[in-house]
Amino acid sequence: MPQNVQKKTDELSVVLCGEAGQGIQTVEFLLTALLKQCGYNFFSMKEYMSRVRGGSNSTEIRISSRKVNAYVRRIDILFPLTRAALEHVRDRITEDTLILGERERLTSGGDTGDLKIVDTPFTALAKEVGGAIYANTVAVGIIAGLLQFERDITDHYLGEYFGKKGDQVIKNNINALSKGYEIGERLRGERYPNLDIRKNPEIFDDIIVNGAEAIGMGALCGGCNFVSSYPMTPSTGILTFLAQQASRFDIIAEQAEDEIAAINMAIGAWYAGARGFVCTAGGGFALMTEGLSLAGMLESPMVLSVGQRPAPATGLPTRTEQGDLQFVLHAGHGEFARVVFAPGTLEDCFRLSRMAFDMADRYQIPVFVLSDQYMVDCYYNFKRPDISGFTAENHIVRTGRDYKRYQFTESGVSPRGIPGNGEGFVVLDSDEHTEEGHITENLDIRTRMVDKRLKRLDDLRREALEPELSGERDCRLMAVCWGSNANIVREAIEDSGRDDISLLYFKQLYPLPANTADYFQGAEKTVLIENNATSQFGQVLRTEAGVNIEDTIHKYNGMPFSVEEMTDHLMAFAGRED
Amino acid sequence: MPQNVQKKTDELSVVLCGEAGQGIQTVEFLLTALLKQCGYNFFSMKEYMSRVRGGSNSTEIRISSRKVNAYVRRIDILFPLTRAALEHVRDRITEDTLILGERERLTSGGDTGDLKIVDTPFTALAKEVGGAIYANTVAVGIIAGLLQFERDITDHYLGEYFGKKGDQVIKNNINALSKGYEIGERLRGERYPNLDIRKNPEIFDDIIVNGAEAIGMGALCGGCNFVSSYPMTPSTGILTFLAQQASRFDIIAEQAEDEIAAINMAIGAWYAGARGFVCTAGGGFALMTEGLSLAGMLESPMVLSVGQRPAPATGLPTRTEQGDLQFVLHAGHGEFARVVFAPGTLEDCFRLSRMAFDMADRYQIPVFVLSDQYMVDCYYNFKRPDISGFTAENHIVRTGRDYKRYQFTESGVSPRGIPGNGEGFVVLDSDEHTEEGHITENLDIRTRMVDKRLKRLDDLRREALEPELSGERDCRLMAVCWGSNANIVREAIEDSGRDDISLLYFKQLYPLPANTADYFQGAEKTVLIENNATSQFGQVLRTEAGVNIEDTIHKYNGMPFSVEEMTDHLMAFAGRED
Amino acid sequence: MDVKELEPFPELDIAWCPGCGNFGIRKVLMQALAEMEMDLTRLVLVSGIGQAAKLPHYVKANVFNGLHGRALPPATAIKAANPELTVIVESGDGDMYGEGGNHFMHTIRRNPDITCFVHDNMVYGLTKGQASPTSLEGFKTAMQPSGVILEPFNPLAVAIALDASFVARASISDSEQTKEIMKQAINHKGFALVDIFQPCVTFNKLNTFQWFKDHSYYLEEEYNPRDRVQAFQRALETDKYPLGVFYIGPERPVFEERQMVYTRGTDPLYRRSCSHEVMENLLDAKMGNPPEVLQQR
Amino acid sequence: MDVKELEPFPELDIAWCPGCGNFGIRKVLMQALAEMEMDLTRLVLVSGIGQAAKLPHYVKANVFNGLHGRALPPATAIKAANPELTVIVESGDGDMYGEGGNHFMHTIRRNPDITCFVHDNMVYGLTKGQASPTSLEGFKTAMQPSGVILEPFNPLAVAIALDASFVARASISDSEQTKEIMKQAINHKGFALVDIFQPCVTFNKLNTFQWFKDHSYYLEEEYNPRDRVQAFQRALETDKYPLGVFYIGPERPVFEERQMVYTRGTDPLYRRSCSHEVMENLLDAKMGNPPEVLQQR
Ligand SMILES: Cc1ncc(C[n+]2csc(CCOP(=O)(O)OP(=O)(O)O)c2C)c(N)n1
Ligand SMILES: Cc1ncc(C[n+]2csc(CCOP(=O)(O)OP(=O)(O)O)c2C)c(N)n1
Ligand code: SF4
Ligand code: SF4
Ligand SMILES: [Mg+2]
Ligand SMILES: [Mg+2]
Repeated sequence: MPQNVQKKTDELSVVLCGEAGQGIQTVEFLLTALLKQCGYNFFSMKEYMSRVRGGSNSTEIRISSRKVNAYVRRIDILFPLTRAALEHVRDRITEDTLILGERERLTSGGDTGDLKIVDTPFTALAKEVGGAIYANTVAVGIIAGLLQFERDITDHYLGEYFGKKGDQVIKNNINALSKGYEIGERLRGERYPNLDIRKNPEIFDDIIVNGAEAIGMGALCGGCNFVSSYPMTPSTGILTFLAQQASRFDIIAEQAEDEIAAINMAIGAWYAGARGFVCTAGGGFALMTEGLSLAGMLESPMVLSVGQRPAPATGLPTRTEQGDLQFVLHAGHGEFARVVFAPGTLEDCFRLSRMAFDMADRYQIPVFVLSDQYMVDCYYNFKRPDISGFTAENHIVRTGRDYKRYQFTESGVSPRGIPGNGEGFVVLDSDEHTEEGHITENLDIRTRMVDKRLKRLDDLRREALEPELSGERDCRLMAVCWGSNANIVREAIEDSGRDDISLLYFKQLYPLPANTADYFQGAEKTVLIENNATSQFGQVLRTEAGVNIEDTIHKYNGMPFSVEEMTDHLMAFAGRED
Repeated sequence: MPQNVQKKTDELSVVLCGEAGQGIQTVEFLLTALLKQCGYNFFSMKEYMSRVRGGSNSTEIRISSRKVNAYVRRIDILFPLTRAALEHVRDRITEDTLILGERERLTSGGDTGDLKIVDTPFTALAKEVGGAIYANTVAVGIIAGLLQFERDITDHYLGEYFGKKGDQVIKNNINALSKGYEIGERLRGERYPNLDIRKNPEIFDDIIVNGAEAIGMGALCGGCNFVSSYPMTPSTGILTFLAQQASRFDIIAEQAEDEIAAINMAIGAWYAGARGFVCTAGGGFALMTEGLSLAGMLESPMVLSVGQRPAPATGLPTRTEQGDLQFVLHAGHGEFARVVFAPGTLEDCFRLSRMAFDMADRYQIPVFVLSDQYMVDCYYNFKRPDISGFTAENHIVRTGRDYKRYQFTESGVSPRGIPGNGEGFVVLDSDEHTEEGHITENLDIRTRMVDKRLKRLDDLRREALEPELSGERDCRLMAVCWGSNANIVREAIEDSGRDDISLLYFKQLYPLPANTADYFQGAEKTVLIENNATSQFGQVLRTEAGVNIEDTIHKYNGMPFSVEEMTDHLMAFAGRED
Repeated sequence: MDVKELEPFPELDIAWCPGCGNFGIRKVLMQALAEMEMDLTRLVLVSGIGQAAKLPHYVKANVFNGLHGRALPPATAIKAANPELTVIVESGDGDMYGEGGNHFMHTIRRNPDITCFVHDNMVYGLTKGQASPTSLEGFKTAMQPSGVILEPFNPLAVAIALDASFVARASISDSEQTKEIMKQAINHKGFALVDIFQPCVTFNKLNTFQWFKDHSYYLEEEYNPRDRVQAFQRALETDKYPLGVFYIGPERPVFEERQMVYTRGTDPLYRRSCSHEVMENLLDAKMGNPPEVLQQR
Repeated sequence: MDVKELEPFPELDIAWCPGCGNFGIRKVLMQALAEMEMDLTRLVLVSGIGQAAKLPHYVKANVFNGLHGRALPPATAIKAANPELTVIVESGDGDMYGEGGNHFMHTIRRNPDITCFVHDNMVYGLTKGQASPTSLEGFKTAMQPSGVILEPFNPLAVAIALDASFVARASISDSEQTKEIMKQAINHKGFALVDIFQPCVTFNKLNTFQWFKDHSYYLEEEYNPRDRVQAFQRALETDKYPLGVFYIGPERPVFEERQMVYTRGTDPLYRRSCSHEVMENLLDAKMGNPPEVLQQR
């Protein structure tokens, strides 16, 4: 506990837990918006059941001086909305957890045992100011009081937020917030005398988006103007985000009848000069593998966002996992080039999604943005991207009379024309084809076309993004991870307090840059961390980089790693400090 | 040439080449049947275009003293039916090739250059005996004469074969055969004085089936009683073979509306106690990957026969390749166990297909029989399998009142009940589920279920079929191959005359037995041979067995390796004999 | 049989929203099964994925809860592999007419003796409220912010166009009649489709309980469900949607009956095994003797 | 325009069997396009896989020859991405109604302004003679040795049930009329389906040229294609199959017209790019200021 107390002074982990539909989201929205307004760094993640009402879902909101963008198991302040909620997070509750709830409601199913609940009559207080509906605002008020939010900011915000609902509602909300605020201030005095979470004026220019939005915005910046997909958790958010942009951006968003239609539509869109996109989960992607192979054969650009969730089959629809990497890498019959990105930060979600369109277009290949439920649902404040330099340049040519879609070139990539833009004809064929794009059975052309389609892997390797190294190559322990584990492992290493543990975060998983093995030269020990059971990236490292990592850390129960368990794992592998 | 002459005395490579629909198949049927009747070993392979009429297709029939079951490039006797046919195989024609054709027809498009055609008036001769329709029989007669088939056997056979068509037809055929026979005898004297192909009385008990039939028969022997698939070259033959057995065997054969329906039907069939089967090509399999993942989650047995053809997408529909291995290995979202067989002989097609059903049922996993166009279309005489010992034992239990489909067990495999067979209920769920099969979000159960599904890989590894080694482990060169290359590489090594080259033929590609690496200890050099561009099995050896083969031989123009080119490759790798 | 016997567990945790129309469908289905004295060990409930598709978990029966959109292929195969089983499919409008549309059409053509209940809430419930094929034009959702622009899918008209064996529509706002239609569908020999109006109280604020009540009525008593063209005409009515049995096709053999295997006896497949004799005969035929070689290769 | 201008190469190697009905369809299509003075550089022929689906390779045009069964999704997207293009789909009965059945239904619902010609030979030609969805009951093949047991798929009835914009049937045994129907279909605004009887001389010995002649006739001159129920009724006739335009649906906007993007101008997508201003506005909205945070997250 001692260490915990220390930490706690400059950060707080607040968890809201209740049934689906109970209003957790309202608290979360208000609270995070106010945190931003008041200048606090925060991070939020969700874990939820596959049901629309009932069950037990929780949202974690971390408030901190330094930026911490990862899931912690620790709960400093818990708002359990139901008895079941309490059970749901019971094994995360420690002596230090402050449980704020309505005792009566929480003990209805029997005594809560050794859990000390600070009875907080949200509903009663809310009723005092105008009705039970204001209970959420009371809860927000508690954190506001605890952190001593400037009241003019909070009240102004509430005014704007509830503006349309009229003055009375605004007033009631402000009063509700005051009720909570008082409690918060009292708690601060009693429980958190040393609490000192620094504000950061820089964050006023930050944006707040979750992974789904970051991917969607990256896509838009990459020139995406056609998305066809079929809803599937955890990627529905990307799809609906883009659908909602259609009123402002020049984008067509179509809900397809199935995933097969989705990818075939998107390929058609690229053919006609648009920039097509599909977003789906592993199971939906399974239905796209024939279409993926088609993109390979047609040398059609394609961008696919695959959000992983625990599988096989329907699995745990709303949970997280990194179990589809090998599938994504090898999906589709036959041999053709592809690129797999796996962003591990929201910044990278944005950046790599944008890049994906450029890569896809330049190399005329499918490019994946591989994420997972944890990644798309989490959000935090981060620097507003500077988009001034971006141009989503179309790599298409005006066709001449003798245009050949599959003209042999040194790089393997032929100038891409589109129908109706020039005097030529653009002929695409899923059969093996001639340079003109017409069906052929000529065996020599076959060989040359295979080589043509694979040749671009050389350039792709050269252009491959290097893994991000934090710390020294010469280290006691190299912690290797990809995608959404990046921030978790980063913080775990920081928490370990050891500077002989380094982080190697892969954001491009295929192809790997030629010098990949070099990163592994100096480490005494190396450990590979994956949210799956079979070390899927380990296989990639072995076949692509000749790197063989024996030590692995796995988790595959549907939850992300927590920073704490990651720290424990790493300490165990690193052994005693020399 | 000297070496060739030597060889030729105990074997002949006869090639028929013409348009689709021109009657090559009739010659082929009659000739191979007569070869069998007369006691000659033979091998036949086809290469054909994706068209129903026209184009140029060829069939190679090898007749030999020793068993040679592989494609050779060499053509001893060529029957070109059209001018285009001549062009089609032109680069396989050498000085030693005897070209038998109707000169007028073959020179119609211009001079044939330096090709010496022995003018053989099939049509004229046929007309002499009763009509142009008998030209095919004249052609058969030539080989019959060359090999001095016993006339009572040929005539008896023709009598039976054309029995239903009446005596006149029989007589005309016999006469047509005689016309050819005379030519054949004359040619023997002139061109093949030393020809000495030994008959083998043992082959009278052999059977003649192609790869498709061998797989189908193996499936039937394995208890397959339900097949649902969608036609796709090169697997249509397996499907139609099984459909045609429905009048005799207790099997339901259904042409599904698409491949998705096919696999989901087959899974349903297993659930209800049948033994389901799907057969498709790489592209059709692409549509089955979601269903495959379902089988993984349900722990449903499933047998899939995937016939490879050049891809991506439609590719070269009627050609051959080994380009879908990595796809088959990693297809389906999420992590679950599977087995991949890749038979390289007809005997193994039969044997492994039968085993596949047993493995699938015992381990409740999907099992693949991975073949290719070359494998399913080739045929030769081989020992009639002894089926007396086979029982297609159903590994199902009668359910009790408290039956749990997913009961935790040590091996990971739970007793499999089916509905309507006992007092219990059989509950299957594509979501993560409890032991009872009901949907759950319990994270601990999730972890245990993942472990349960993967645990069986231990047993599967223990039971894995070892690769077949021909020659010594301690050798100059270990030639490693899988699937349909087995017989080609085997013969190439024999032809090389070198006993320091060994063959390692993998027929199970995943999982690999634990001792796999041992096979590679003694070789000075190792070369991996695959009909693809990216060494797909090489990746398996690296990740599964830690074996890293640098030297590789590839072909991916749609044709199988020929024995000759393989011999050249191997000699180049083996270097000079010490 | 007491309806209680159909409860799968003592303390069942049903994941549907309070007030969801699916509760009614479950109740009515259980009543229908109880009244029919269904042998539960021979009952198989098959479903895909969606809110509707969760139903099988909430009834005591054998369950095959497969993939989204893919309930019909396994259902067909289960019935074919063992015709002794009663096979009922529980599906949603997205599951059956969207992702599963191709199987919907071709299963009707196949005509297996199974029953298909489609919980039609005109929305994707489980994935939180996107349009479904049956969503009405203009229906607004997060995914369709300017409203649905596709023509709503008319499942009855399509089923009638495919000459489905039994085509009905029910509305869970009337349990009694829905139960009767369900029983009739289960008893019907051949493929039976019942599209059931089911309010989604959370994501469909347009097609509510009241809306369904207001926008439906029963086909008249004298209505003749044997007239295909008339059935089609009635299926086109959308001012108010008719309820009841629209169409009963001409009697024809069902899929499983037409399988050769059942001409040789009624045993389900699991009680049969590959006969060595037949196999040896097949091997005989593969020895290159005339005339099999021609026929078989 | 001279038909010859539609020849793609001097020496074209057409892979169809001599006598195949596809030759006629190709010829008639080329004539129709020539008579319409089609701008070929803006013409896109889209197809899946099959004998019919090879047609695009034999005409001078832009070609998207995709996957078996998947012609309609790319066709829809091509038209949506660039409404200046004329999009014609060439497909087979297996390609369109079998593997592609789900897209067939939902594309009709979407109603893009594309034309869909289905070469209906009632068999799988390219894969050498298995039954197709439109094969008649009892039709024997290697795969269906005891004959087809499924109800034949009735594409017209289904299209009418889905309220398709334009539904017709032609038979290549009559080139002249087929050409006129094709032209009408191409000119029609909205999704136009023409099912074209096409003899497969190699694998369908039942439905031959003569058979199609004997088993078809034209809808009377006074036939009114605006009556949906009557169109349905006529689509059910199978003693002799009516030919002609069965149904023209009520006028309604096409898919691409209804896209927001084209309310802001008619430029195809490739002539637009992501506006920095709009993007900056979106970023502004993501700064946690009220009230966007609520709407957007
Ligand atoms: C291949 C695939 N795509 C998408 C999904 C996600 N998904 C699950 S249910 C569903 C739609 C449910 O709608 P409906 O069938 O109408 O059922 P309801 O929930 O409304 O009862 C979707 C899109 C999935 N599980 N699998
Ligand atoms: C996914 C997939 N499944 C199967 C095939 C094999 N295949 C190609 S064309 C075809 C059927 C062709 O029938 P149809 O559409 O009627 O065209 P036709 O050849 O008769 O003109 C099939 C089954 C394929 N190419 N892809
Ligand atoms: S979301 Fe709709 S359909 Fe799903 S349980 Fe809730 S009310 Fe029922
Ligand atoms: S097989 Fe039939 S459809 Fe195909 S080209 Fe030949 S005749 Fe035409
Ligand atoms: Mg629904
Ligand atoms: Mg056809």
